[in-house]
Amino acid sequence: MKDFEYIQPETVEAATAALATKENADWATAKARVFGGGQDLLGEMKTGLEEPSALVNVKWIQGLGGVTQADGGNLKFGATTKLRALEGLFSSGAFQVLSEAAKTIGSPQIRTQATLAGNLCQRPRCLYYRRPEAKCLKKGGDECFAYGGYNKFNAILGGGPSYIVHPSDMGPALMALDAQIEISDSKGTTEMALDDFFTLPSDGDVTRENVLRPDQVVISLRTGLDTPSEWRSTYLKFQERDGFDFALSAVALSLRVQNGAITDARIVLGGVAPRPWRCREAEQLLLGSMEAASLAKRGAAAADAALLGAEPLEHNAYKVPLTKGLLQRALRQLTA
Amino acid sequence: METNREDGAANGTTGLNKSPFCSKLRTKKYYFLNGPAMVEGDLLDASNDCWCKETMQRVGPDGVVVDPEDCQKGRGCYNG
Amino acid sequence: MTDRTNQPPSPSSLSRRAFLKGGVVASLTGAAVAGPNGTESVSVTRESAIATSLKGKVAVTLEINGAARDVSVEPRTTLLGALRDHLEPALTGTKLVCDGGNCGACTVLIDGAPVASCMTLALDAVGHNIRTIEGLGKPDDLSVVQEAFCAEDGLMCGFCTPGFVMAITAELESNPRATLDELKNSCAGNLCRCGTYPQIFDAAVRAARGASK
Amino acid sequence: MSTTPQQNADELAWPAPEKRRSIGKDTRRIDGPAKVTGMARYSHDVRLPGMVYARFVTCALPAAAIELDLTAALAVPGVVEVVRVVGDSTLYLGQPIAAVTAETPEAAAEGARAVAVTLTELPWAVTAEQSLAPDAPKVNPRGNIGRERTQEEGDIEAGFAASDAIVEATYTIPIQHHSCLETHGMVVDYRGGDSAVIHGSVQGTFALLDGPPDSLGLDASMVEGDVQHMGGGFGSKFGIGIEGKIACEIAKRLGRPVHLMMDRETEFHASGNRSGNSVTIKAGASKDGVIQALVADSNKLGGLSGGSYAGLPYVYSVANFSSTSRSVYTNTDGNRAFRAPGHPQASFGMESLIDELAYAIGKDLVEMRLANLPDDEQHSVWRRQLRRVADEIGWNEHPYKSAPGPHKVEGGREYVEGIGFGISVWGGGGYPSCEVEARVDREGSLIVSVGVQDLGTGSRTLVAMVAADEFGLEVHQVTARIGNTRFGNGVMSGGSVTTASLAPAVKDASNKMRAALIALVATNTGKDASALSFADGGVIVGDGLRVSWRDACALCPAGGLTTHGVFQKALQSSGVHGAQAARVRIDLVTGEVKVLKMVAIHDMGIALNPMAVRSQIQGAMVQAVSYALFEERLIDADLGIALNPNFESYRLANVHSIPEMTVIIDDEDGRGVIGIGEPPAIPGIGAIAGAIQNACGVRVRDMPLSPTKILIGLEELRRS
Repeated sequence: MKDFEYIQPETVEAATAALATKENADWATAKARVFGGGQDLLGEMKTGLEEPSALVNVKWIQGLGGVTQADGGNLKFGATTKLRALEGLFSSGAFQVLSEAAKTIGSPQIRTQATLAGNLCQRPRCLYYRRPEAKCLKKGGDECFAYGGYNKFNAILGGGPSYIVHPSDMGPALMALDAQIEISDSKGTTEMALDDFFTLPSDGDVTRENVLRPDQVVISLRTGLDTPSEWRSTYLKFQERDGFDFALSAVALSLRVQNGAITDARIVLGGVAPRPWRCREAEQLLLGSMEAASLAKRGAAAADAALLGAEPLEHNAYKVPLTKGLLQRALRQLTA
Repeated sequence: METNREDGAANGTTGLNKSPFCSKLRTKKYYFLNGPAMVEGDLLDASNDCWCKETMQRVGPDGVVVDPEDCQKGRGCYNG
Repeated sequence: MTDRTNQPPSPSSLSRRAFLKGGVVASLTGAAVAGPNGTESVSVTRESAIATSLKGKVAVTLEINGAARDVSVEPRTTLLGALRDHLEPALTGTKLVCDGGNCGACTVLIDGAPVASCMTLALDAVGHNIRTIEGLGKPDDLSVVQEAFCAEDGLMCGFCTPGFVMAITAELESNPRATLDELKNSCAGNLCRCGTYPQIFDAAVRAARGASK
Repeated sequence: MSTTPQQNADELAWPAPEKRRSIGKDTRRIDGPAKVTGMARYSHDVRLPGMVYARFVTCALPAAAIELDLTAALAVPGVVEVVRVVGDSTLYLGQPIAAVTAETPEAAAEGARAVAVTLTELPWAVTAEQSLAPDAPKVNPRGNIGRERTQEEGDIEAGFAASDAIVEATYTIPIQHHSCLETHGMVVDYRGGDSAVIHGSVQGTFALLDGPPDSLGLDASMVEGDVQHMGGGFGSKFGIGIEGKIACEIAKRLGRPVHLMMDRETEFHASGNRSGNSVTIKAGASKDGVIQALVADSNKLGGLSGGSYAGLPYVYSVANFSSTSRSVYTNTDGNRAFRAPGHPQASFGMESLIDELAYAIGKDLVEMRLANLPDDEQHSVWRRQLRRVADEIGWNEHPYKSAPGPHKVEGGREYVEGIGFGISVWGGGGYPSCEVEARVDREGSLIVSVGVQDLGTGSRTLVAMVAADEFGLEVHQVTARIGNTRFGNGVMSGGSVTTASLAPAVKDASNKMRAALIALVATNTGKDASALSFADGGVIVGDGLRVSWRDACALCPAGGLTTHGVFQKALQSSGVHGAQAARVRIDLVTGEVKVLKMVAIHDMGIALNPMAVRSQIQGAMVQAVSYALFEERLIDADLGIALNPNFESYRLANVHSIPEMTVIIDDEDGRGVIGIGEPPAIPGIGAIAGAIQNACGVRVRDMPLSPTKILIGLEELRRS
């Protein structure tokens, strides 16, 4: 990789000040990159996909990591919270989905360094995107090579004109907890629903997967459930190589259970769409009694509804039955 | 410096080496030979992989695939 | 968008070759890089109250296996690169295999936790406690994990071995009563091509018994 | 002093089991401590004063005319030189086109990226279809098809007429990469002058003298090759390769030591592979399970090499068959030998076919196999082995013997288990190449030297074990020196021949030394040499008198004693049979295959170090699991670009992929030493493919056996 300037700010303000140049307002011209765990960015720099002239290292900024209590039993996670720290935090309850998702990411070595925000902001693993010689849509070219090519790992939902899938596991998990994301730049701090943070290729910058600008820094993630104590959640991920792979498909499922009945639900899919994919209609179908036969029937209906709009490509039709099966399995496990 | 290779034997001038194959032809089995390779079977095993000592590639200096059928007298890059 | 199902792939098909621009890939790379040449140290340190900036060659001290080691690195130098290629004498027990965090061969411990040193900048390791395979036992005084690998034949060509030993050492130091499943999880990111995994399991379990005594 | 005493012919036999000391017993690797502490020095680890690092730039297309602008690369700080290493055009995807040499690896990598490459695409073919098309570009000027051969026996028409069921199917198997963890390459220690030392990651020490002297312009006698440890070869490291040639040329030009080890991506592109294969088979069987006719047509996909294939029918006896195979050249790197070249490909097709025929006629999978293994001397070994693994894997209690298990998720069932089988054949045995020197000095040092390399198979340990046993010494009392061309000739590690070539020669040298020492003791004690023997590290003289090792050695001439050993045919033989069984669990929801258990039995003569033998066999099965479930080189056939030249998307099995393994060392026949490197790598993939179909009815005919394919197969079964 090319050498670069290594900037080590001590505060968020110093970081955003270092990033606040005119060229950094736009991805097309940005020369500096926020550097956290680096587990994705360094890989991109090694293959030449990214050649920043400066890295602004946010991982040692005090107060940017760690977990704190937020309103009504919700939790706030600093952007640089390590995935390793999340792995063992929750073994039940509303936040279980976070630990279960964290455990499935990369390897222990990667989870030691990888951060929560980095997981949300990582770039696609599409085989074409990762090849420097293929100037695809994601890299400012004018064709998605996966669409007519080897697309086993690509999107069945929300694709077009790019068919990448979002590689994040924490994204679906956090969205299943109605998370909010806090972002800073030199002008101040804003918060938005994580749901609004991610973009589809058709409704945002096709070269990006979210609304973050290169001069902005993710500060925190906050869960936004109404009465977390009434919720339970789980993350089910299927990977081709168990224990060390990205998702072929994943389901983050959270249920609010009151008086023996499901009164609210979140279904967010990973590995099947260019962003974590929320299934609002399917969620509604899950509401009702916890009686097994009825639940199984509703689970099947929800699975069908979740995948209703699926448009498989030549090599990824398997994702439809896989995702349906995972959703129903997650429901069985969470209601057992 | 005095070297052993100036001896004509290494160049095949004594005519003792009756191998029909180019001296640069290499295969895995070549390294197990107990003498000059006389027939294809002396050089080829199931791996069926040949390379050229000159190019250290699977094609010879002429761009043609290396193979005992081809790497014999008559090919432009043949070495005795 | 081109639908390939209507166009069987053939060498003459140019359907998806927008990026080749008529069959020519112009320079795959950027322009010439102007910069200081030679091996001069060109450390540029611009310090302020709130941010430090480092560029060019930077002299740092790494705490490796309990000893302070001075080494000159660039911001791009990975911890693996610093260990293998820049330290004098070099520490080459940590192996470079995939250069992408995909194999675990370069595992070292930073403050006791396993990291892929190929995916860690040397500068980020400054001020932290780094342990490499050379920091465990010596050939005539092996650590419990190293001894277990020898006893159970948990190695063949040996190139993945330091990474596995470090990953399992990290697990047993933080979790001395680790189960086989936990031990497997601890090295799920380590690859072995000779296929020594079954013996590594035996070694890990043997080491766990030794470690929990 | 060199001695060649007469030896007693009957001494050149392996001792009876009860008389073996370390051989035949689990023995730790003598280089284990060096490897687990990071002290073992591989070629990649060699660091020399003034050393420069070199790196290749590779071609991004399968064939292209090349223009290079080196200006930017030469301007990168630290870059020492940049040279073109190709002519006007390339012939395969990933072919090295330039080499960048720099003071640091970082500068070399940046310099390689800065080489401005203009590729003008030339016509190419990367698939068999492309290569065989009427208007295909000439990959090889002699034609795109090579080595077409047909083997025929019997009366095929009559065979089909006698068949009760006929199966027609095409089985394909993708290109697999060796994926050595230490990449190919070498460190050339040349600093000007007339000598050089080559540290190479090769599987034959003496290959380091085949090419480098020419490239360095040195006499071969002044070049030393060294390979103390190497990080895996698996058949891909016989020659020094383009990387070795270029490294030497750089060293010659610069007069400095050069470190050229391929980076991982170049390793994928240009260090060989296991050739792919596509075989279309039509075969018929009668109700008794006998295959009456088989017609097979196979394309070998070896890139620019010939492609490996063992041919059909594989192992099983078929009276009426016709089997054709041909090499189909493509613009990709040539295949190389890879652990049992051509055999896994043939085995996968054959075992799959047998399963499919068995189900077609409703026959037990084991009975079906036995029906095609005649009760003659050779085949009966397989019959015995097959029954043994069937017992061990639980076939007798298995519910789905002649029809596959269920494919539906119902009644709480989400998983189903199946069993599959495979059998193998291999040669092994020794070559008369090793020249071993044993040396004893007056201080009692015993040094056994031979230029052989240790790929991780344990050959270094074997040298010490065989020698130690000859004198009744402990293994640690022997110094084994290997991996250097200053020692006697070794043998390349390939074809499972290392042990059977090496051990007899070590035993011969040791035997001669033993006789020489006994002669000395006899002379000095006035006893008859024939009455003396070695035991527990000393010479038993009789009458309760024992001369210790040190005392015996002290009788040596001042310069010590040296003996030389060569191959001894009687100590080895060849021919390895084998059978394996696999039990898998299919997740009917995800299509996931978990291999739960594998059982292997192989007869490989005396297992000199059973621990290393088990590791070899288990390692081969791990590779089979990896190949069966994950491995596949991907090239976009339309764009001609490589899609997975890295360990993220070229998946190797990890700890979670590994089944419980049972290894049965079938050494009842006492046939001397044979070798076990390749045989256990053969039957696993066929057994796993069969177990999947046995579990749930899905027959995946194109490897790898991905969950994605199984899931689609399950969907199809549920619909039909």
